[in-house]
Amino acid sequence: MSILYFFLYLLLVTIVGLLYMGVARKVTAHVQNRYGPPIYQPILDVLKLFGKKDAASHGVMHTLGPVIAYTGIGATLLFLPLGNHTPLLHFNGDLFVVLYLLVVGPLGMALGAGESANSNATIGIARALSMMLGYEIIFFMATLPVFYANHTASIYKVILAQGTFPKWAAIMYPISFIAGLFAVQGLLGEKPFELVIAPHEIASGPMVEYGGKFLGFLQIWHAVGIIVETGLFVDIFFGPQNILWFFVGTFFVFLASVLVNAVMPRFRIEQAVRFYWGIPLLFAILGILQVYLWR
Amino acid sequence: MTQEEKIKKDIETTFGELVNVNIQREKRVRVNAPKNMVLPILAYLKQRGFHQFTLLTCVDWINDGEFELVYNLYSLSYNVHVLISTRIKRDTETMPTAINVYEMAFDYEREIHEMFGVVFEGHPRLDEFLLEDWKGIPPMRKDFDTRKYVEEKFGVKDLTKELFTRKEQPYRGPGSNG
Amino acid sequence: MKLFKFSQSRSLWMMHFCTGCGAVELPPTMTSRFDMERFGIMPMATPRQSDLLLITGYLTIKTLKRVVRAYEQMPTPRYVIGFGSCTINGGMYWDSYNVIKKLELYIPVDLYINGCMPRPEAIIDAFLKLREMIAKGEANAWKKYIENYEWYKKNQSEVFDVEKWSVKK
Amino acid sequence: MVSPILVIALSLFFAFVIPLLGMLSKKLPRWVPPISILVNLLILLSNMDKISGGAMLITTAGIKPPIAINLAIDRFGFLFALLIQTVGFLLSIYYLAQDTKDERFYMLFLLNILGASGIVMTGDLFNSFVFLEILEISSFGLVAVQKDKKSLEGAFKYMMIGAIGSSLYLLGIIVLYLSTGSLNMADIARLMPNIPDSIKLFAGLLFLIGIGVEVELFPLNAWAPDAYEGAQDSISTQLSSIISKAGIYLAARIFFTIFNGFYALEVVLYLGIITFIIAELAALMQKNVKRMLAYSSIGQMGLLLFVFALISKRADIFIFTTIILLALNHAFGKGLLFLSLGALTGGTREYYIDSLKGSGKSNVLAGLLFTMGAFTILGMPFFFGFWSKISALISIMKAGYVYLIGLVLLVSLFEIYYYGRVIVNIFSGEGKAQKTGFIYASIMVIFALFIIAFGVWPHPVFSFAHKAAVALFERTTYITSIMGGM
Amino acid sequence: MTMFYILLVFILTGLLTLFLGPIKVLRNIVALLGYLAGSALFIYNIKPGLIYSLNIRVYNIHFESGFSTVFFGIIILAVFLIFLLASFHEENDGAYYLFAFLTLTGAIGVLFAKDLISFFFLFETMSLFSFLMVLKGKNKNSPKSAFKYLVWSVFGGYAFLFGTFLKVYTTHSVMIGDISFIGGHIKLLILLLILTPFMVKAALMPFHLWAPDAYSDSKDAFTVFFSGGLSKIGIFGYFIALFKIFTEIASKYPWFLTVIAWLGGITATLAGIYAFMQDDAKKLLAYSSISQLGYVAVGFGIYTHYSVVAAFFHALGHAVYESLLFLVVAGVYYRVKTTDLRKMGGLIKKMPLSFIGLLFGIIATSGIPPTIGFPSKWLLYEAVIMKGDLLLTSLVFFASITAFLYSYKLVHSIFLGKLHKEHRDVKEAPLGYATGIILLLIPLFVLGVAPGIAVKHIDYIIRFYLKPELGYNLTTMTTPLGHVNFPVVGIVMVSMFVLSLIIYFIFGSTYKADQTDNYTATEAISDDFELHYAGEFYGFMRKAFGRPLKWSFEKLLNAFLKLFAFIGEIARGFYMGDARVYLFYLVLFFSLLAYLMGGKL
Repeated sequence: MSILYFFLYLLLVTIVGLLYMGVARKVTAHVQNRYGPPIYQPILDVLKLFGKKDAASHGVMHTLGPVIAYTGIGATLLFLPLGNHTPLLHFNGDLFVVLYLLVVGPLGMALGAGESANSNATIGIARALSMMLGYEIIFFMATLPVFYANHTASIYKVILAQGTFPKWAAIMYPISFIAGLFAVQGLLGEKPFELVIAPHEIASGPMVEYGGKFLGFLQIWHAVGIIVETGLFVDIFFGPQNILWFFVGTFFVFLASVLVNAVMPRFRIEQAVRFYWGIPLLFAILGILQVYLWR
Repeated sequence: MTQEEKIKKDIETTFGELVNVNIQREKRVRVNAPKNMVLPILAYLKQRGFHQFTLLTCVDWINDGEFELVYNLYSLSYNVHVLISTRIKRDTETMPTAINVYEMAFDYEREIHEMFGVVFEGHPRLDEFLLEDWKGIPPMRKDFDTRKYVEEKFGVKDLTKELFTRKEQPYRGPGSNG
Repeated sequence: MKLFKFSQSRSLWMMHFCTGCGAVELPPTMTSRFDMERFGIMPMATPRQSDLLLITGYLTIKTLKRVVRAYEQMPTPRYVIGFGSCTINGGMYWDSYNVIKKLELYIPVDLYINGCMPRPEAIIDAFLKLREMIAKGEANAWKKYIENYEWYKKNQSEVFDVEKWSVKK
Repeated sequence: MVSPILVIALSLFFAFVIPLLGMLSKKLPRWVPPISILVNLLILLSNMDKISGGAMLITTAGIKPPIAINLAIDRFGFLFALLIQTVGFLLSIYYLAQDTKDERFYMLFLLNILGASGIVMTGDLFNSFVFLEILEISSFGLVAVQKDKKSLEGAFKYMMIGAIGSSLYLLGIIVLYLSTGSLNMADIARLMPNIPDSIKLFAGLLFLIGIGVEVELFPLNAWAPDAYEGAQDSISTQLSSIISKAGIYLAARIFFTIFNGFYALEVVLYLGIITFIIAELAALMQKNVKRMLAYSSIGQMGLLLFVFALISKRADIFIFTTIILLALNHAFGKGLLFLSLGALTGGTREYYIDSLKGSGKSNVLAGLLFTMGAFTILGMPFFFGFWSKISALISIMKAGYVYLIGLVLLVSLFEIYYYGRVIVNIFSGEGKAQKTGFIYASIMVIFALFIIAFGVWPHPVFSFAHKAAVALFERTTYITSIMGGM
Repeated sequence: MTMFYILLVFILTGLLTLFLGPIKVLRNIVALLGYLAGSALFIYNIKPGLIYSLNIRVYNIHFESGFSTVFFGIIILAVFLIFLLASFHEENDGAYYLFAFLTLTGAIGVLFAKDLISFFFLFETMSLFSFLMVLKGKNKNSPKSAFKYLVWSVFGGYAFLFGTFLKVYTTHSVMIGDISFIGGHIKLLILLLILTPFMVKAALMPFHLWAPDAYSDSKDAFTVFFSGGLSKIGIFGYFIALFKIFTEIASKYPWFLTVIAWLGGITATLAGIYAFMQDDAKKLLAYSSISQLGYVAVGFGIYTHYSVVAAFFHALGHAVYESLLFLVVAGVYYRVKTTDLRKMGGLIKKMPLSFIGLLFGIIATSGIPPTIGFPSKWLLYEAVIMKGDLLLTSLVFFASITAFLYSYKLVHSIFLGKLHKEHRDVKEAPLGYATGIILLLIPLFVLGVAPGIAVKHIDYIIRFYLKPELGYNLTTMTTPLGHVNFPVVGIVMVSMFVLSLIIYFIFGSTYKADQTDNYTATEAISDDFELHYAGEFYGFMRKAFGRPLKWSFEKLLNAFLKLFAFIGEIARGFYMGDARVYLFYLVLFFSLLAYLMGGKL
């Protein structure tokens, strides 16, 4: 029974993720004063991609790249409590397990793209990994005070600790919350930090050699990734009590980053990394000091 | 004494009767010079104030068996164009390169070499310029018959008849009139 | 699979490879005034990811080599739309020595839009027509390429060195 | 049971026979030194068991000790004599391999060995001065044998300072003779308490400088680098192994047996450390490997003197044994280094560090031996130097100067730096290939064997050195056995 | 008694291999047999708590084996086996194995030693013979890096000796015993001095200058043992110094521990940054090894039960995956004769097993769950957060991100990307390397899923010194902060992988595209077209870091050396000049002494 439940759960999250992407394209279109595709357009795209006949593959690792990417993000999903609803009942998500599993996805995709022997792909990956030096640190330093204040490293306990409205971590630790917002923008790879895909510069970066069903895999990987990354942020800073509030929270956070994405141009890679070591780092450190003084 | 006359007088004084100079119209002076006098004139005009090397063109006089090379110069301060033209034998004669006087001449000379086959001595790169793996004779020459070339290259029969008869074309989907 | 047929027609990813003077017509079709994205048509960066190849205007031999290579790198099913008269019969370059005259000699074309650079409305109309053809299953020019591959290669070899430029299958 | 006096007599006889033989044929003189030293060795070994007790007295011409010149060999003296003879014998065999040497060289060499062994065995103060003179003059000659600019300059400097040093030494003897009326060491030692302090101090001072020159104490060792550098490789081996060891014996004999712990030794304490530091620092940036080895040997002597002077703080048998161990290690280690350097440069005299580049690759044995010599000086495990360094540090700790251990270790870090630089240079790049003769190589291997063998199993040397230290320590038994015996 | 026999066996095998030098096969067999004999003796006879003292009449040596001896002994012997297997493929002469076995004797001996002098003796033997191993290194500047290694390790050795004598002077006992009862700050000086050689050996930041050169210039097989095995002695030394010698350091000098923790953090970060800037595989791995050892120093610096268990487990993990990475690079060097990342590429098609080895090696280095790297990293973070030092946690996290950067650069430049023409006919790494890779992969996964095996043993080691607080059983770890069940993580990942494989096989087909069938803006590329993006892989990060990247400890050390050279010049000045000057010295000295003595005349 749990296998079917496990499979349906994954399907639900993928579909919601694709809908989020559809909404994102719709919102960006309206920002640019045009109608934009229907919300279910990404679902159609994914179906079309899976319908494609022969996709080029440059070797075993190339084919396994998207598969491992989806494995990584799927595994992270299962360790991430959505609101109070924890997928694997007897083991609640631990921050470090989630953080390290979060990396398995990009690493798998990076290995696959590397195998494609296309320098565009490798430059894209080099940028993705260097970007991690920027946003991953800020995200970790932003979430650290919340865990430290609640004396736990498990996300589930953090959610329970933020019961009613005034006790949300976003309200109690506003500075870390702002730093976290900066980090989420980088985590999702939205416009100012969209260096990894960067279609104009490096022809959609790592995905340059992926066509057909590989691209389909990467689309659903990106969809689930949106839910997981924003979900992690929402779990820590808003502590949604039930799954509905969880999806509402993730929607609004994602919407915020999409709006920023619609209007912002793209940073150069060293500007992006240096940006993260500027104001966001300052906010993150202030957040940590606040925890020390306040507790 | 307009600018054009001043320039006409200056050229005549410095180069004497080897060169004949006439003012075609306002702001345009034309100089016809033999092949070996072209570079000195260019150098003289450059320090005279003609900083812009606008254009180098070539005209194929197939009947006289000659190419005519026209160097167009322009001076911003005097707002006057000077055209220096010279004639060289079609296939036998070569032309010294003007790169060391006007750097700009580099690409023009390459293009003319590719399109007309004029060889410029001292030019470092007279290899393939615009046409990739071009096999035929330089295409801009008069003795190059484009229509025949198109026919055997692109496998399309005589086009004039087909193009200039107006007839209603019902749309029957792709490839119907192949 | 009807659902796949429907999704293929509804989501067409266009290979933004501007080959001629028609390319300037695409920005208006993409942006707010005509917005082709509402039909699910999105510009993509690489041939691997796209299904639709637009030949916008005249094709010199140089560009033809790249177009054939891009076409062969696209996964099937793939569609080609030829913009303007230059792709039909060479248009105003009918006697030029380096512009090809008939596009379908070299790559199979699904749809032509005539007009010496059709306006965005014509382009949107062409896209909708292509959508119907796909939905009806008629748009299978790509099958022709695979079936009489040698014929196309012979034509191409007349114009350029096929050995160097075509993708080794 | 042949009496050791023959050692002196025979070598003297052979020394003067050489010029005669020289006239007969060029080849013969080369054979004389090895034979005579071999004979000395046999004589010494035959008296081995007799010396087990206290001092062994040999009188000459039958008269009572205080008047006659006599030889007094105790276990301490015997050890040094053995050291000098063995090194001398090895070097003499080395000279066999050398061809063009005129007979005067062999005579000087034999005289040098004679002087050294004489100092070590004599019981009489004035006699020790005579042997010191023989030693110094013959070593001036030996240094100058090379006859090029560097060696002459070195010999000249050595002679100038040496002469003054020995004259001050003679003054010291005269003062002692005036105050005690006798020249015999044991007798003076016996009468020492009733000499007034100021005279004892003045005599001690004179002796300090006299021997200081010989033992390369700080301000007095200025001659040493030029002498070592100028001399031929085998001569510098002789300088570092034999001559300075004889100096150490003399200092020990005078300051312990006669002066019974001379409180001015404290000055030597600080001078020893200064010598060590200055010499090591000087060697740090030295480009000429031979001169670098010279500085390092002065530095080792400085350390030896420092440990030597520790006795004034705390007279402990262990410190005595350390002195002997350090002396042995320095003799064999430094000897091996100089010889292997000679082999590496293959007789050509440019010792510049770059000219040695890659010579270790082409002449693997010499390179290996040079590294072994360097490691034993540095005190690496599995080498004899390790035990001598550890015991030196233990004795410094026993004397209470714990923080000085840090300083010593820091300075010996410089040692590793410049030795390492040379070893690296030897083993990197492609060098010229020179072959070393079989005899030359075998001598070096014997030196190396001593280091490795006693590095792995140091017990025999320790026990032998301990017995010698005991002999040096019991001053009274020395006096009674010489005075009372007769 | 068997402890001495083990050392003897190793020395004998070393000597035997020296004499059997020319006959390659025989020598290898003897080396293997000697090793097996020694390690068999070690595994069966060495129980914690054996005491043995040997009197060599000059000095009596005391041996004692504790839990830590067994723990580190097994690691070092295992890594030595991997080294031995790999070294059979390299052409090296008899002396090579003599030095190798003597280094091993030194390393194992150090684990037994109870008294400080024999500890120093064996420690120096290890440094000396590893110096000789590096001296016989593979390229022309290996003597220079060997010399740098010798100077640094002897500097450590002499500091240890000075510390020993201070200890003997104050506590009158030469045994490795507690010194926290001594009054005054001398005990801190003793601790610092005794700790120096281990900081040098474990390449903590200011003392790490020798490591990159020594690791990259020594023979590839030996680097496996050098970085995998010998650095564990440094960690064993941390344990000795911070627990056995100075037990109450947490109460007496807590600031000293935070300094070590922060030093470890800085080492991890800076070494990580230098690592991903390198263009040579072995230099990159050398810096990565230093960075991993930095984590261990952080673990010891925090000094709680959790953090020390994490440190020990990380040391074990480091031995496994670091030697795996060096082994794979050695295998690649054996086939491709270069370690320059720019010249390699696309080897996955030719050396699949090495690729799998390197892939799981880098997954472990970056600490991704199912492998051995994750438990220690997880526990270390928990411990540092529990200590409340949030800035240090973020610094360590930053360092672990640099791990992703340099490990991807390594796997990409060697195995992924475009295959060079000259590497067309490269075959898989030979048997010695392949068996080593497989042997190392086993613990990498087993301990990754069930860390309890090793944690139980580590707990015994430090149970005596720190109150055990970490809740653990075979497959899970719980701390007050969080709980992790490692097999569950593994199972979830595998099941997800199977699921996505199923999705993969349901849909459309794929075809094998040739290397030149690549999107290069539709330009036709021929086979020898240089498409491998490997040189200056993170070049733009240089601009991001900007100027601070220029500062390096190297410049600091060179300035320091110039100072000594200057002093040297002055000292040499004294010996210049001719005889007259020397006479003047003599007279001056004489009058000075006379004046000094005059007072007492």
